[in-house]
Amino acid sequence: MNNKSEIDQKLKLKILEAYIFAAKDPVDLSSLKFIESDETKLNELVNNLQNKFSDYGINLVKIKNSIAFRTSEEVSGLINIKQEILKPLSRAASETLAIIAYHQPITRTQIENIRGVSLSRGTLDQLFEIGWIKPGRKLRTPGRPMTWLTTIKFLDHFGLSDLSDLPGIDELKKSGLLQHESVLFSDPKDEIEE
Amino acid sequence: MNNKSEIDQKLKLKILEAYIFAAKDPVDLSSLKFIESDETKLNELVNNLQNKFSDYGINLVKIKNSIAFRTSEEVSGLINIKQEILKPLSRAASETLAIIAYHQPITRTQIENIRGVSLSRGTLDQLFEIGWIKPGRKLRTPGRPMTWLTTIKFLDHFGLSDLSDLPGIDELKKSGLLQHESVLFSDPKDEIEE
Amino acid sequence: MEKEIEKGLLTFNLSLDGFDGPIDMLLNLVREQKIDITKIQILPLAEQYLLYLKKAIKEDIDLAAEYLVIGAVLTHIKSKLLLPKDEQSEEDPEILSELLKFQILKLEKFQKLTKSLFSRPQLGKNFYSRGIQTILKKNIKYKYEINLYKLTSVYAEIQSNKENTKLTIAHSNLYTVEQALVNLKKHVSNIKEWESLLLFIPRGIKGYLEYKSVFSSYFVASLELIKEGRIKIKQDFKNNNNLQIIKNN
Repeated sequence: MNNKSEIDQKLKLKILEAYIFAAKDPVDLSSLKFIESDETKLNELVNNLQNKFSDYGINLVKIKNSIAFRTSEEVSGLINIKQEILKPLSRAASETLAIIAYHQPITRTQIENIRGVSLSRGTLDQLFEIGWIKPGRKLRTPGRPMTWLTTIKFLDHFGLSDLSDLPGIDELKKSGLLQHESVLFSDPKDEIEE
Repeated sequence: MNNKSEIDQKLKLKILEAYIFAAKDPVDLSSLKFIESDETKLNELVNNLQNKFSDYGINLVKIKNSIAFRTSEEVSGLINIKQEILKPLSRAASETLAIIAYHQPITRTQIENIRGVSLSRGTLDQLFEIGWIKPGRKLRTPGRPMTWLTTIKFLDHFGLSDLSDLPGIDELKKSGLLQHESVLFSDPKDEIEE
Repeated sequence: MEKEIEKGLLTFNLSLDGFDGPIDMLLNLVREQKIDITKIQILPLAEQYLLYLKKAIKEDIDLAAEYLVIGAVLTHIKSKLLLPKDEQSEEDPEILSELLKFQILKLEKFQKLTKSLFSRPQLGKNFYSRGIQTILKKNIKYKYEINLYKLTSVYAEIQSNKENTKLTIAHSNLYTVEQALVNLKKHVSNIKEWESLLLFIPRGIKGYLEYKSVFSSYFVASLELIKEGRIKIKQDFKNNNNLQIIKNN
């Protein structure tokens, strides 16, 4: 093998590497002809890549006629410990959190009044468990209802340094977040701005 | 270094590799304490990994305090991958993004002053939704106007490891053009800076 | 870029569509002067701008106020620059010109920066992130995801829904014309002398609104019977303008 083809090989290996990495699904070998049209050579290339990553935290695995990078089994168990799965917060919980953030201290009943629907049991519990809300003082009204506040963890999560940094309603309107305004009653001035 | 700790190092490197690889978004260094609690040693580990992949088809890139694997620029042009591509931004949105990037923190009114035209409703909203900008602190001026900042996702998208990597930023700073001054659209509220 | 600008000016055609605001238009006029952008000459610039504006106004009376504001400022600067310097005047056209130049330069700078920012390699276009989403099975700990955008937009939605709450009209016991007609028809053949319409209204009506609705319905019902030629109606001006009906023979 001469020097030229060695460089060529190295570049092909890099392209293969990047291509498999960026692909959304396991890559079918037949779709790799653009890198190496000769089938034997392509297989050689894939084997080289597989060997290269054999003792890595990520391995190249063959799945039928496709290949993909996967985290190695050796370390997967060690990562899993800390693995967190992101789950979107439910609509009810998001709304409740937003209302607490903007209206705190606020009681459960007041939240229900704003949302116009009763809160299911788990909603406040869930927000409490995540650590975004905490109980505040009780109101001095009959029944002494408990109020809810947001926590420092809440500020942390949203990258806010202070509650007053929450965007205000006017600002939300200006930035276009209040899109659900009724067409019938919109201010004609706003139409022009569009 | 004895044999034991060498093996230990190697395993840590593998875990780091697998962990960063598995994450789609840049990984904050602070979330890697489970691999190595000592900050200096962690940085060393990250540097080792970066060196290991420096001549690969995928590279480890630093984005502020985060790290991520990205395809190397050397081969990126040679592969053609269908990933989600953002619709091209409107001229107003592009200019607004650039103004925020170079001028941050900056208020809506200040952006309007520079462009000499009022921002339409959806512009900031669109950038916020893509995740390239986020609200910053409010100015301590009357009306407490909200400011906007760029995010890590913005840096990641444009392949910047830091805001100081923005093209032409040094020259801009020296040019004196970063003052907020406007003859025509000035809003006295915003003129006084924090 | 230069070509685009020239094209923009050619298609200008009394429309300001191609420009993103008046400063943008001024900047394009400066570029047209083909001189060093740092040596902007306000006077010829003002003349060109006003010329365009004048043509545009003829075409489109609804010119954006911002274009007119700059037009006014330029007219002002122009007149001040042309007149002999008034030592008494507090307004210095030089300062206004400088500020305007500053703004034009600043926009020029940021348009250039926008270009260089977007000519950088971009994620998903020029370089790539990992394509396959990894799913790790063991020891899953859920982390709830919501960002500030979501939080604020959810709240904004609640607030805007509140602002646009539906109006519901309370149910009320109103008396229909059909009911009045049925009742009135029962009595028609017996009204042989002028009788007050009020006499036929059912007893026990409570409430002002209900009473008004009953009375209106009876009045409309009586008009219907007149139309059918079954009764006659008159208003007794001596007796509280009382409405009286009688069977039509």
